[in-house]
Amino acid sequence: MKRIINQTPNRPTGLALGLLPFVLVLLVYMVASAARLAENPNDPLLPSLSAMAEAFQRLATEPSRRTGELVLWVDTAASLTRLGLGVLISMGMGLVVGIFTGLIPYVRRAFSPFVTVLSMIPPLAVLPILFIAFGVGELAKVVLIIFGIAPFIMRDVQQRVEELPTEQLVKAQTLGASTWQIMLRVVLPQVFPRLLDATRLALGSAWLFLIASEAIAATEGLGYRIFLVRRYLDMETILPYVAWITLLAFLVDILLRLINRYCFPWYGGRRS
Amino acid sequence: MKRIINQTPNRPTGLALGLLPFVLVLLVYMVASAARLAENPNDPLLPSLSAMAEAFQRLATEPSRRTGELVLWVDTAASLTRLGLGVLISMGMGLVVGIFTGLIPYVRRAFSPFVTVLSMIPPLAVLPILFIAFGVGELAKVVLIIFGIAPFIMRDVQQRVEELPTEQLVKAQTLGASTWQIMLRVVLPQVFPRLLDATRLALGSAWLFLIASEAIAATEGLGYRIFLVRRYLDMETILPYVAWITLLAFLVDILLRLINRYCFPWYGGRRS
Amino acid sequence: QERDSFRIAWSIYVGWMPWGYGDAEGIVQKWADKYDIEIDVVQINDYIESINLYTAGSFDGVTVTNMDALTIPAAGGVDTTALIVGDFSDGNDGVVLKGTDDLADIEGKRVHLVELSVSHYLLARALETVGLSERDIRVVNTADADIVAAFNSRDVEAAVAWNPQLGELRRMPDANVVFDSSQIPGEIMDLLVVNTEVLEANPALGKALTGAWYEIMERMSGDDAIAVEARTIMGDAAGTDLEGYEAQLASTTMFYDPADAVGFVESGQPLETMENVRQFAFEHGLLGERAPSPDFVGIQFADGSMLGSEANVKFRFNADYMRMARDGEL
Amino acid sequence: MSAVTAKNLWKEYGDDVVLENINLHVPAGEFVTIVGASGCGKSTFLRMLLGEETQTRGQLLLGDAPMPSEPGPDRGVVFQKYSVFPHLTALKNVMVADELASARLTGRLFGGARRRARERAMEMLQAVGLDHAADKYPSELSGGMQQRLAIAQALMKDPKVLLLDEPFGALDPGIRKDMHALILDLWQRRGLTVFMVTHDLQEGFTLGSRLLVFDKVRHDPQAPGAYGANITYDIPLQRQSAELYDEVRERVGAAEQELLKENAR
Amino acid sequence: MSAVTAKNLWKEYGDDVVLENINLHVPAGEFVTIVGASGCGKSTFLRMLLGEETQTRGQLLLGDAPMPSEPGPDRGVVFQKYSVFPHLTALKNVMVADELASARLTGRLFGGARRRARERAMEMLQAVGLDHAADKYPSELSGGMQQRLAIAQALMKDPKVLLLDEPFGALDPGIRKDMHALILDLWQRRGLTVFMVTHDLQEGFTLGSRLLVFDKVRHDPQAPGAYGANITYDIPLQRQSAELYDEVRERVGAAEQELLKENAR
Ligand SMILES: Nc1ncnc2c1ncn2[C@@H]1O[C@H](COP(=O)(O)OP(=O)(O)OP(=O)(O)O)[C@@H](O)[C@H]1O
Ligand SMILES: Nc1ncnc2c1ncn2[C@@H]1O[C@H](COP(=O)(O)OP(=O)(O)OP(=O)(O)O)[C@@H](O)[C@H]1O
Ligand SMILES: [Mg+2]
Ligand SMILES: [Mg+2]
Repeated sequence: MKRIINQTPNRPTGLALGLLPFVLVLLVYMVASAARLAENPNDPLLPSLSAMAEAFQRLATEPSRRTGELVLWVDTAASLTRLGLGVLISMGMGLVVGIFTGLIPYVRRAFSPFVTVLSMIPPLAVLPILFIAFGVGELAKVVLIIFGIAPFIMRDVQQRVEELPTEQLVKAQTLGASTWQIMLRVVLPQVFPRLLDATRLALGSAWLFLIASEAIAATEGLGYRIFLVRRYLDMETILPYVAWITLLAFLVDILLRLINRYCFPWYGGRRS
Repeated sequence: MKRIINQTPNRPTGLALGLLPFVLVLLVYMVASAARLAENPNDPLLPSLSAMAEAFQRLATEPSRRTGELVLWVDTAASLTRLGLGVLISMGMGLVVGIFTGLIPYVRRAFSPFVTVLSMIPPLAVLPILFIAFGVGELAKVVLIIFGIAPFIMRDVQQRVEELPTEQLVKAQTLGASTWQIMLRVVLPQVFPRLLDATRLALGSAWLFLIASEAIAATEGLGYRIFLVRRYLDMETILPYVAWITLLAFLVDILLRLINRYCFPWYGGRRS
Repeated sequence: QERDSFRIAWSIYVGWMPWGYGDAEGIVQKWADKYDIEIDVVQINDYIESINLYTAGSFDGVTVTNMDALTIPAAGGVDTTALIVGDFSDGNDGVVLKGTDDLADIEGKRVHLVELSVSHYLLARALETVGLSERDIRVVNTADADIVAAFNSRDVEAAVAWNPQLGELRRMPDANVVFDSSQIPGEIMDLLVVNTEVLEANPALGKALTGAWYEIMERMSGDDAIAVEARTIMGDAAGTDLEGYEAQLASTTMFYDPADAVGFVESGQPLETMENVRQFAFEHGLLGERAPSPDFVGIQFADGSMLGSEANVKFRFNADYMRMARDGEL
Repeated sequence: MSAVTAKNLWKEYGDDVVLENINLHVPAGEFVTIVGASGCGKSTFLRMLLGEETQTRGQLLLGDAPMPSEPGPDRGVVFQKYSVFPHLTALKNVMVADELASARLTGRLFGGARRRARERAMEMLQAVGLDHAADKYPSELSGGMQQRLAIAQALMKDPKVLLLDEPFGALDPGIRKDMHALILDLWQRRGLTVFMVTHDLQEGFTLGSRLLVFDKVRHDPQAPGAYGANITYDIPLQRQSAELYDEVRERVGAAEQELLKENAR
Repeated sequence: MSAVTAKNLWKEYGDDVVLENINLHVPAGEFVTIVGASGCGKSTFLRMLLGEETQTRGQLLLGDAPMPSEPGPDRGVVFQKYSVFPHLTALKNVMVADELASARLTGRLFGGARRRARERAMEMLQAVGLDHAADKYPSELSGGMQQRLAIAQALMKDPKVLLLDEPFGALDPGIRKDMHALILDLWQRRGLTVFMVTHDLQEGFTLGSRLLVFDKVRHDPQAPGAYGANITYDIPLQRQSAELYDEVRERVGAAEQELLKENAR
């Protein structure tokens, strides 16, 4: 018998193994749900799979009684818009601040400690200030996301810039490049794929802040819906919504990976 | 004139530059606060620095009328206990799961996709479910932290294990090591400092989940207090608490760095 | 089935602070000992979460308003009995507008409130009085803890809130309370509800809770030193002080005397109120998507009268225990 | 006694043929050096000798038995990089071999057993000239010292076969010569069978007792993976190994001094 | 015409003296190779020639003027690693020199100017034998090809001085010899002044027209940083460079073939 670290499953076994935990969780859920529903058919806590599928279909295809909108799509559009805006602006800020602090010693000394402290402040705790400064509309939600992830991206980009071999910067200078040209032609293009990696890492937090901000003041959005229907323990809606958000998060992650793969063929990629 | 990337400030200039943004923010705050207070001396939104200092001192040194406890310290102890428990358990789980999925192909195939999906679920959205499943005691709060950061740590540890050069594993086998011995003597000690790095990265989220869970069900804790007085917009308490949390987060981060530096002298460290 | 250990959840609100006080001062303990049971009184920060936990079976009883008792546990199939009607809101909930004192000006505004809560219900009742409907405004769901901060923002012009937030809103310059619950007295009741099955199997639980409650009531009412101290402690626990807490009490009609509570419950008012509430709840989908009509959930009143489905009675008003308290039989 | 025998050995990855019909017989005690173009399969062959990879056709024998299907203590190995454990000091890197053998469960020794393992390890460090650096971590050692350590570690289990994959590829020329002296010395004294892959033809010629050149005989420009490499030269290096050893030792010591003297003004 | 002159040059980092009282005069057109123990300050000296570091005492002249205090287009450089830009193809890595010069703001050229820069870059690639790999990214090139690219890039600005810090240190011996031929060829044809640091004494002797050995003359075991390195040997390598070039070219081509033939059975 080989040591177990030297044993590799073949493809079909590997696939089956990968599916196993999902199937198990599903089974456990079905058993638990059936048991609870047998006791109290109105029990809202663990709805049956079919009830959830129905609820999801209703949300996706039937106009809401109250507003006449297709709830799921309205929520998804609203949330993705906020997330997209917040993340894009954070990326822009991260890129600019990160490149400047990473490349120019004077700027680094001035802003790097400040950004570090900024990144340690728990954004949820300063919500009232954000409200007062930015209102309670879309802006505040986007700002919460920015406040939550931009400092992280800034620091990450700064580190990536600092990691660029000095050799490259010296080489650029021996080719006559000015500071501005070094930024534009040496640093920026090399940092871009790393920015996408940092963004992928930050996306988990971005979703959290999105949901938190939608829980606090909103009229639509995925987080809004979950926290609204939580009021009557409507797990038929919550669980499919959680699955849907997870799926969306997954797709965004894959999208970013693909962009990196196809736009920056020279980039080996950072693991994670 | 040298290019600006070739210019470095000397030490005192560097220090002064680093302080500058903090001083500026403080000044802006003081001006804004004074302006608002001049308009309405009872305005709660931007209390004066002295009012905040007073409030903080009161919380830290005067026993509460109701319980006779020193509020700040009770809150801090409660929060740090939860955070510590949640983070330690997450580290333990991350270490075990990460090492197994990273080292043993069969286990990797079985659990890696599951952990990936798990890490994409936004924990705030499943908050209600967690409270129902784990009650409202300390357990639920700790579980929320675990749910929030353990999958991340697991994935990070797994990647670090996979990054170990195959050469080392082969070498260990040529020295007669069994799978178990490889785990114990080759993988575990090398992964430990990386685990601390991953934990440092995850701490921001851990604080977030701690505050979120304390907001929902607790009778003391830093997040609880902020949430409680938020109803009155008591910024005199909120702002010092935010500063205090930021300071604590900073200290924990430094502590982890120091542990890595002194316990693992052979470890160069991952930037970030 | 018979048990001897129970868990009750409460959350921070003017009418429920006595539970925290009674727990800390050992009054609940004393009454539980008297009936030879154990009662664990747990504070939950988030009101909705406390109800959810009760519905999910983590608690045997919870402090809740009449409307939420109907829409969450009852609609969720948990047979729920209102054991104690502690008070009704008499100005504790209100609609606040900036820059105007005329409710009719609310038309076309974005109104910030905790959606689908008693605030929402209050707004609906307020709109009726000026001939408007919900279609004439836009409701923005806003977390109760953040409503004060949100109202400070320039783009928020209208909000509905309960105390203590309402008090904070009222204090802000330019803010006017244009409608409050004193204009619909008795419609927003603050209850202690318990699981019906548990109560039927364990009458001792009902007796101990009711006994404790009215002992606390006796202690906190009046102007003697003990009462002032009790109210100070409650104010502190609510994150305010004696003055702030008394201001909140002023807009609450507490039933310090069990006789008043019995009288209220046995009057026709609860039925009338619940009729409004269930219509509202149905219109807003609060009874669940599968509820075909407001009659889906049956409601039984203290005098035996009924609303809705008799086959699916899930919410009951019960005056038996308060009556025992009135008659000194506990 | 024959150490390693390959009979009609093939190695394919999917459709890519890496090694094609290798036949080889290496008696115990030989020092085989292997050269060949980059990517032609030298490391693959070494990995098969390690047991990390299995042939797709043919036979590979260690002694008279089939090659074990995973690495084991009878075949030591030194890679170009990453051969030593960065988290252990030099001494512990060597001691670990004994610890793993004696403590199956904890992989650690205590008390007297530990002292004995420590002594044995110190002796081995001495043999490779690292006794003064016993308490240093690999990152504190120079490249040459790290490779010495890797060799010491590989020899702790007294392997019959020692496999070296470009062990000196990352070292400076001067240090490389010291290492040659060391490895020849150990080979001599311990009667090892050595397989060493190198990129340096010169090294291949001067160091081994037998040189193998791996190369593709056939090429298909349309399908570069269609044909695998074979042994195109198998050159016995006609020297008595003891003599060779002395010779090399001398050359290593003298060469640099001479160069300097000759050219100095 | 003198290319580089050092007069009583010192370099200290805080209390650590790295270079101590260096005096040197290098006429234009010399090929200076620099050897010395690890950490003795060879790279530091090269960084001073680059303008990355400034002397703490003494004078360093480029031509007759003080050395500029930062790197510039009059001194080209090739490092052991990271010399080329990984995100640009080989062609663009070379073109970028012209682009930076002509487009101060955008660093990019368009239309005709771009075409001309492209042609110039292709010529340079051809000169280093990389024209067939113009559209490959550095990661797709072998180590030797990457260094060729780095050299091509460094020569685009027609620098008077070319600085090389162990440029071939990471290459295989065979490839290294090709690189020697290339660099000698370019040195000859372009009349460059070359400073090249190397760890390979042999390389230092055969390649340059002058060899400098850096070493510490004084040692204080208590304070290893107390004394710096100086030039302990300054050896003019007495060969006509054209001859040398031919000689080396021949040796490189022939050596391996001969070895193989001699030893084959
Ligand atoms: N696990 C694998 N899967 C598929 N192909 C592989 C694998 N390992 C090696 N190869 C291929 O086998 C061929 C030989 O690789 P190998 O590493 O043995 O070459 P090498 O002679 O050691 O080269 P180098 O001198 O560069 O070290 C290469 O074409 C490589 O791409
Ligand atoms: N920025 C710096 N600050 C402090 N000390 C430095 C700095 N740069 C180099 N040194 C020190 O100067 C000495 C010379 O370093 P340098 O890199 O020039 O050596 P080297 O001769 O190039 O060595 P190698 O052959 O290993 O490349 C070393 O002791 C090094 O620690
Ligand atoms: Mg190889
Ligand atoms: Mg150097």
